[in-house]
Amino acid sequence: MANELTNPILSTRDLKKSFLGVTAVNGATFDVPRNLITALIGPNGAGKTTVVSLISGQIKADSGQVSIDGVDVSGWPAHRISQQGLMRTFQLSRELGGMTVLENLMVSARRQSGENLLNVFLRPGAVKKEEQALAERALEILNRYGLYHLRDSRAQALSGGQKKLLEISRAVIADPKILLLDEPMAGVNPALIEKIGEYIIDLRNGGMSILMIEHNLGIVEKICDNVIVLAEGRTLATGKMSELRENEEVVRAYLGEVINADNGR
Amino acid sequence: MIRNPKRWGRLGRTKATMVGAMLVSVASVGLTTTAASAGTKPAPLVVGAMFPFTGAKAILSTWGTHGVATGVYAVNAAGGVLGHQLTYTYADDAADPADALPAFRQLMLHHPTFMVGPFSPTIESVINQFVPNNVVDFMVGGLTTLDNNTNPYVFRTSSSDSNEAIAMAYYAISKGWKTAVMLFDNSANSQGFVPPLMAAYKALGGTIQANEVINPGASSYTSTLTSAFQNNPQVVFDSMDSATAATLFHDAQQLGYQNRPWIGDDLQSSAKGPYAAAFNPSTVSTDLIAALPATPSGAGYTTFLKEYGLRFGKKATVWPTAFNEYDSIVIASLAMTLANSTNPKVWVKDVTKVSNPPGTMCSSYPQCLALLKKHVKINYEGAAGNDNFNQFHNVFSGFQFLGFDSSLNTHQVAFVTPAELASVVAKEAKK
Amino acid sequence: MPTMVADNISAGYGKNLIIRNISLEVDAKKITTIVGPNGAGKSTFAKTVVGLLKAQTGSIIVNGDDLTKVPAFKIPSRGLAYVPQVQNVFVSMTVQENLEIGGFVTKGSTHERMEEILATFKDLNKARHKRAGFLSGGQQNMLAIARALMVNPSVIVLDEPTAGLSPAYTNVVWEEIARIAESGTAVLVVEQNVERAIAHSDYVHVFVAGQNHVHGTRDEIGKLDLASIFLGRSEVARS
Amino acid sequence: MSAFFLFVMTMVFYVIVFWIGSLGLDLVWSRTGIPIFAYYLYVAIGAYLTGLFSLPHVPLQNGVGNLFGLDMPGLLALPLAAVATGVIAMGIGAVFLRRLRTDYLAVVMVAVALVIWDFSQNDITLVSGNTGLTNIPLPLAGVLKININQWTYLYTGVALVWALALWWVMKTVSNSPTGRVFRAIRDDSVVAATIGKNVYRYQILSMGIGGFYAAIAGGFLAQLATSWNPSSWAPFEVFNVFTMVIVGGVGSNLGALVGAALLQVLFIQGPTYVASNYLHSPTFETLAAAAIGVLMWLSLWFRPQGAVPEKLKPTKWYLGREPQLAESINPDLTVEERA
Amino acid sequence: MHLFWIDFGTGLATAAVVALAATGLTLQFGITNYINFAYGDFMALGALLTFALNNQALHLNFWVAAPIAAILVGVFAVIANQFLLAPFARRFSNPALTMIVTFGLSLFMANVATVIWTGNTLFYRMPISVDKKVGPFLWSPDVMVVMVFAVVVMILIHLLLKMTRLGKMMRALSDNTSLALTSGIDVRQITNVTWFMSGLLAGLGGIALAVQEANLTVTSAESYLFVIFAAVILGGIGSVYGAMLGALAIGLLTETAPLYINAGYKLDVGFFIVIVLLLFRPQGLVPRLGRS
Repeated sequence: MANELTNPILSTRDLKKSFLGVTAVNGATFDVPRNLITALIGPNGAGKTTVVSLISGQIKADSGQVSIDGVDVSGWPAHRISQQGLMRTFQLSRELGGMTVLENLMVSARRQSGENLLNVFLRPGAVKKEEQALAERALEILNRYGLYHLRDSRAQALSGGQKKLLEISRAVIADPKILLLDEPMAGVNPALIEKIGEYIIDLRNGGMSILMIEHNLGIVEKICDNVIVLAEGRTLATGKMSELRENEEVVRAYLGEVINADNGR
Repeated sequence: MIRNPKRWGRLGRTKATMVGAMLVSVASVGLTTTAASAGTKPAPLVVGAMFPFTGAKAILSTWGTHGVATGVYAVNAAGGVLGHQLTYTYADDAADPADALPAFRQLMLHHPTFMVGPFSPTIESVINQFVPNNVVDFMVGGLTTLDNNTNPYVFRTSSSDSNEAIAMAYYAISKGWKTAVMLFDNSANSQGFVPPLMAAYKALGGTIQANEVINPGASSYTSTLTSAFQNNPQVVFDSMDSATAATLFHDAQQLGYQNRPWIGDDLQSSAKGPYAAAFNPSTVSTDLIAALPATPSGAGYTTFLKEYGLRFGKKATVWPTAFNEYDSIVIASLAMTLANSTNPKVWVKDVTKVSNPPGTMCSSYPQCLALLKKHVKINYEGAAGNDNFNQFHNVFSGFQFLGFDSSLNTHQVAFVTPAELASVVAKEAKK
Repeated sequence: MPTMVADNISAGYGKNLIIRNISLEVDAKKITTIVGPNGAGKSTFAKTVVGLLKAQTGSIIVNGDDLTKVPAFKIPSRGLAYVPQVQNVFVSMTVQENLEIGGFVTKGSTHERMEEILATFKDLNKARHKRAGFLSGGQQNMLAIARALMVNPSVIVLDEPTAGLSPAYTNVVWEEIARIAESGTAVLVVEQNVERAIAHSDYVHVFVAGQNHVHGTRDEIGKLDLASIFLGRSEVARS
Repeated sequence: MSAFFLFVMTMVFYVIVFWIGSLGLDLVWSRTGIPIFAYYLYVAIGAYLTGLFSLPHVPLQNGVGNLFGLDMPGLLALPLAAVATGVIAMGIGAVFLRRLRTDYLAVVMVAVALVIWDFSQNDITLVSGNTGLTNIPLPLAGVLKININQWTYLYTGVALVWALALWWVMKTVSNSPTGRVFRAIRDDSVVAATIGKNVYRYQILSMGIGGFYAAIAGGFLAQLATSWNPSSWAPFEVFNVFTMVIVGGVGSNLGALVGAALLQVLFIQGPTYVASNYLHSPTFETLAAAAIGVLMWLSLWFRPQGAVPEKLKPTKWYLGREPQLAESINPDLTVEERA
Repeated sequence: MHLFWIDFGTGLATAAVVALAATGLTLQFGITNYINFAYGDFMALGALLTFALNNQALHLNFWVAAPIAAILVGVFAVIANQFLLAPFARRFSNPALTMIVTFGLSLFMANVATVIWTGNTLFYRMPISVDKKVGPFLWSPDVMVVMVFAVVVMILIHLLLKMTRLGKMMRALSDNTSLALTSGIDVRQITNVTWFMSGLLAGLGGIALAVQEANLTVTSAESYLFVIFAAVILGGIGSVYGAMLGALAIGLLTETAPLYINAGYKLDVGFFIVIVLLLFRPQGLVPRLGRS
C-alpha cells in the first residue's frame, strides 16, 4: 500500500470550487493508488461528483492541482485530460443516443488516424483496416459486457442498466490509465450490481486503476481496495472500508453529523 | 428611374400580393379566351411580361401589368399584328436576381415574341438571355449602368436616371436654388442618381452641402436630417421608397425642414400618393416637386389615356410607367408590321425604323398602321414622348416637373427639354 | 385515523423504479421522519407524495381525501404542503412575497396569516422586505417552511430541512418543526442527520435501496445499530 | 421543346444547387449539432466572392471599384471562393463557438448575418452596395463559344458533377471516424470531450466544411444569374434550407436531395408557375411560402427523422462481413429488462 | 448640442416603443427557455389589426382600435403557444429546434399577413400631428402620447407584478417553475396568461412603432426584432425591469449613434450589442436572481 501511495496514478491537492458563493469542494486532497479500486464515498452533498468533474475537466477548479500519472493537468480542458489517460462515466448515463452501441465504443477509441480528414482522403485503405480492427475490438468488449446482441441498436433505446454497461465499455475501449466511475451501480438491479462489481475487479486485475463513487457501502467493502471519504467538500479519511467503519468521524459524518460548523450553506 | 423600395425585412421569401395585378390577370384570361375563340385567325402572338408580383417591390407589377394590358388591348382593338391577335403571360421575378432566371425560363415555355420588363436592376440577371432565346425585350427602369447598353435585343423605353438627375439639377438652378442637400436611399436605383446629379449641379454652379445615404426601414431619421440641414440648404433632392419616405417626411415636417423645395423623382409624382400625404400639408403646394420623364401630354398620351380608360374604366388610377409598357407594345407591333414578319431576328432591326425620325409622325397604333400600309416611313411619337432610341437603345426624353395642390393633385410646374439637358452635358464636358 | 396514509407506493423515472411498495402513515401533532443512506429513495418518495412524480402503484390519502391523481398544483389546497430540499424559495422575490405566494391557494386575505407566521419566525420578520436570494441558507430554509405553513396544512413534507446548516441553526429549525407539530400539523421529514432526527421525531422510517427497511418509534429505532445499516452491513437483522 | 427542357434544366440546376447547400447545413446542424442560423450568410459570401474573383480588378475610383477582382476563370473562382468562405466560416466559428451555449449561439448567428447583410447594402467600396455584382462571366461560355442556353445545359452538368463529387465527399466524411466524432458531439458534446475529442476544433472544422458547401451553392447561384446583390439573399432564407434538411431527412445525404427537390419544385418554383399561368394571382405563391412553415411543423411533429432517415451503420458495414462471434445474451441483462 | 438633444428626444421616443415590446418578450422568455423569432410578427399583427379595425372593417377610431387589436394579439399568442410552441417545446429538449419552429411561425404569419394586407405601405386614419418643441426636444403629439402611454404601461406592469396576486404568480413562475407548482400555482394557466401579456405588449409595441414611423408595412416590425432582443439581453434575459432599462439604453444609443457613425448602420448598433453582450456578459448588465 505504502509503495503504491508514493507513486499514485492520480492525485489532487487542495481542490476548491464554489458555485455562486456556495462551496461545493473545499480543499479536497487525496491520492489514488495504482492498479487498485478506490472508492470515493461520503454523505450527500459531500462534493463527490463535483470532485470527479473537476478531475476530468468538465468543471474548472477555482484553485488546486490535479495530476495524472505524475503529469500536472490542472486547468487542462477535458479532452486533453482524457487523452492523458483518464476516462469517466456519469451518474446519470450519458450515452451517445443517436449512434449505435458499436459506434459508441468505436468513437471512444484512442489514436484513430481517421479522425484526421487528411488521412480519410489520402490513406483510405489504412483507415479502413484500422476501422475493421477497431470494430473487432469493440465487439469483443461488447461481448465481455453482455451487450453484444445490442451492437446495432441505437444507444438511446437501451435500458438503464444496459446504459451503465455501455458507459463502462465505452471507457474501457480507450484503455485508460485511470477510470473514474460515478455511481456505476446506481439504479440497477441486484444481479447486475454483482456483475458490474466483477467487471470492475476484472479491470483492476487487468492492470487498470479505478476511482469510483459508490453509495452502496456493502459493495464498496466487497470490491474496493481503498476508500476515500469526502465530507463537506474535503477529504475526511482514507483507508480500508473495514477500518473506516470503526472510524468515529466517518460514522458521525454518515449519520449526518456536520463536521465543520462554520461551513453554513 | 423606378425606385425599388427595399425594406429591411425578409425580402427573399416574403411574398406580397397585389390585388391590382390579380384583377388584371383575371381579366386577361377573359381576353385570351375571346381571342382564341375567334378560331379562324392565326395563332395569337404572346407577349411575355416579367415583373415582381411578390416581394417588397410588388407594387411595380401593378404598374407594369396595367401598361401591358392597355397596349395589348389597343393593338388587338386595331386588328392585331399581321392578322395575329396579341395575348400575354406573366412571370414573377420577385425582384430577386436568383428568382429571375427561372421566371424567365417559365416565360419561354410560352414562346413569347417579345418581352416587357423586368424593371431594373433585376434585368441584369437575364439580360444575356434575350439573344440566344430569340426574344426582344422592352424594359423600364432608370438604372444608369444601362446607359451604354449594347445588347441588340434590349430597348429601354424610359429615360435614364442620369438624364433625370441632370434635369433635377437644371430645374433647381433655373429657380436660383444654389445650395442643396441630397437624401437618397441606399438602393441601387436611388444611388444611381447621385454621381450625375452631383456632377450636373456643380457644373451649373451649385453647391452640395450634404449627401446622406438613407437606410430604409428605420423608425426615425431625425439625426440624419438634422445633420443634413445644418447649413440651411435652399433645395432638397431626394429619392426613397414610400414607407421610408413616409417616416422621413414626417420627421422632416416635425423638424421644420419642409419649408423649402423637395425635388424628388417619378415615384414621388403620384397624385394623392404616400409621399404627398406625408408632406407638410401647409407647404405641400409650394415645396413638393417631382420629376417625371417625358411629356405624357401630347397626342400619344391622349391616345394612351383613351385606351387605358377603355380597358380599365375611366376612373381607374393611371399607374406610373404604364405608358412606357404601352408604348413598348405598340412599337413592337409596328416593327413587326413593317418587317412583315413575327420573327424577332427580322423585326428587331425595324424597331428603330418605326420609332425614330426621320419620318411622318404618328401617335397611335391605327394611325401608324395606316401610314405603314401606304409604305410611308413613320416616326412613332408615343405616350412617353418622342420614343427615339439612341445607339444604345435608350430614349432621351425631356422631363416635366410636377407640383401638388392642396388636395394633393398634380400639375405641371416646369418642363426641361432634351436640348436643355444636352446643354448641361456640354457644360460638364467643358469642366 | 392518521392524517396522511401512503399505501404501497412505487415510483421512479421511466421504467426505472426507484422506490417500491412503500407504505407509511403520518399522524397529526407527530413528527415522522424518513432516514436512510444515500440513494435510498427518500426524496423520490417525498416528490411522489406531493405529486411531482407520478406514483405507478399505490395511493396517497390525506384526511380521507384521495390525492393520488390530483395535479401537483392542487395538492397544497388539499392540505398537503411541501418544502423541497434545494431551490425552495423564490430567490428574486422578497420574504413577504414568498409568503404571499404560499397563501395564494386560499381565496381570502392572507395578510393575517402572514403576520401570524412572521410573528413566530422572528428572523424572517426582520428581513421581510429583503429578497430571498440574499438570505442565508438557514433563513432560506426557514422561509420555505414558513411559506408552506401559509396554507395551514394538515400535513407538511420537509425534504432535508437542515441540510448544509450549522449545528446552531439546525437546532433552531428542529425547534420550529416541533412547534409546527405541536400546533396540530402532521409533519413528515426526510432527514440525513440520523441522530438528530431520532432525537426529535416521534416515529422513524429507515429506507434502504428504495424500500421501507425498518420503522418504529423513536425508542425502537434508537436501539438499532443504524451505523451498520448505513455503512453497508445491511445484513443486520430487522427488529 | 427546347424551352421546356431549358425550364426543366433550370429547375434541375436549382435542385442541385440546394442539394449542395443542404448537404453543408446537414453536416453542421444535423451531424454536429451547431444551430448555424448564419448559414445563408455563407451562401452569400460564396456568391459574392465567386463573382468578385471572376470579375476584373477595378481600382477604387470615387470609392467604387472591385478590389478583389482577379479576372479568374469561373471554374476556378468557384472553389477558391468556397475555400475562402470556409476559412471565414471557421473564423466565425472560432470566435463564437468558444463561449456560447446553443440558444445564445443561435441568436448571435442571426445577428452576425444581419450585420453583414446591412453591410452588403450600405458598403459601396467592396461589394457595390445594392447594385451588387453584375455581368459575372459565364464560366466556359467564352472559351467554348456557346450561348447561354447551351451553357445552361453544360453548366447543369458541371453542377451535377460538383454535386456528385461533394456528395461523395460528404458521404466519405460522415462515414469516417471524423464523421463519427461529429455525431458524438451532436449527441452529447460533454461526452465527446470526456472521450478525448477536441470538441471546439471539430466544431470549427464542421463549420469550415459547411461554409465551403454553402459557398459552392452560392457561387453557382451567382454564376447562373450572372449577378448577385443584396436582394438575391436575406439571412432568413436559411429557414428554407433548414426545412429542406428537416423534411428530407436529418443527417441523410440523399434526404438533402429529396428535401431540396421537394421544396424547390413543389413549394417554390411550382407555385410560382401555377400562380402566374393558371391562377393569375400571386396569392397562391404567397400561401405556398407560408405553407413551407406548416410543412416544417408537420414534418418535425409527425416524422422528425425526415423522409429519408439517417441510416445506422450496422456491424457488417464496419467489418465488411457478418460478425463471427456467437450471439451471447447476458443473462443478467434479461433480468434487468424484466425488472 | 442642439442636434444631440433632438436625437436624444427621438431616442426617448424609440425607447418607448422598444420598452413596450421588450417587456413582452422578456416576460415570455422568463417562463420558456427558447427565443420567439416570430415576436416581430406579433408586433406587426398588432399594427395590422389596428389598421383593419381603423381603415378596413369597422372604421373605429384609432384609439379605440388599438387596444382591441392588442388584445387580439394576446389571444393569438396564447393560441400559438398552446397549440404550436408548447407542444414542440415539451417534445424536443433542444431549444434550437423550438426556435426553428418559431422561425416557421414567423414565415407563416408574414406571408399570411401579406395575403391579407398586401406588401404596400399602409397609413392609419388619424389626423396629421404637427410638431411641438418640448424643452430641447422635438416631438409630435402622437409620439408624445406613445411615450406617455409607454410610461403608463410600464407603471401598470410594475404594479401588476408587484401588487397583484396574478403578477406575483407570474414572477414566481419565472423564478422557479417546479416550486411554483408545489406552491399551488396553476402553471399552465399562468403560462397562458404570460403569453397573453407577451402578445398584448407585442401588439402595443407594434402599434406604437407604426405611430412613430407614421406608416406600417407587413414586414416593418421585423427590423426591430433584434433591436428588441438587444434591449432584453442588455437588461438580462427574463428581467422585466432590466428590459425597461435596456430599452432606454438601446433607444438612446441607436438614435444618437448617427452623430458619430454612418446613419445606415444605426440599427447595427443594436445587433452589435447583442453579439458582444452574449459573448462576454450573457447574464446582462443587471444580473437577475433566480433562473439564469
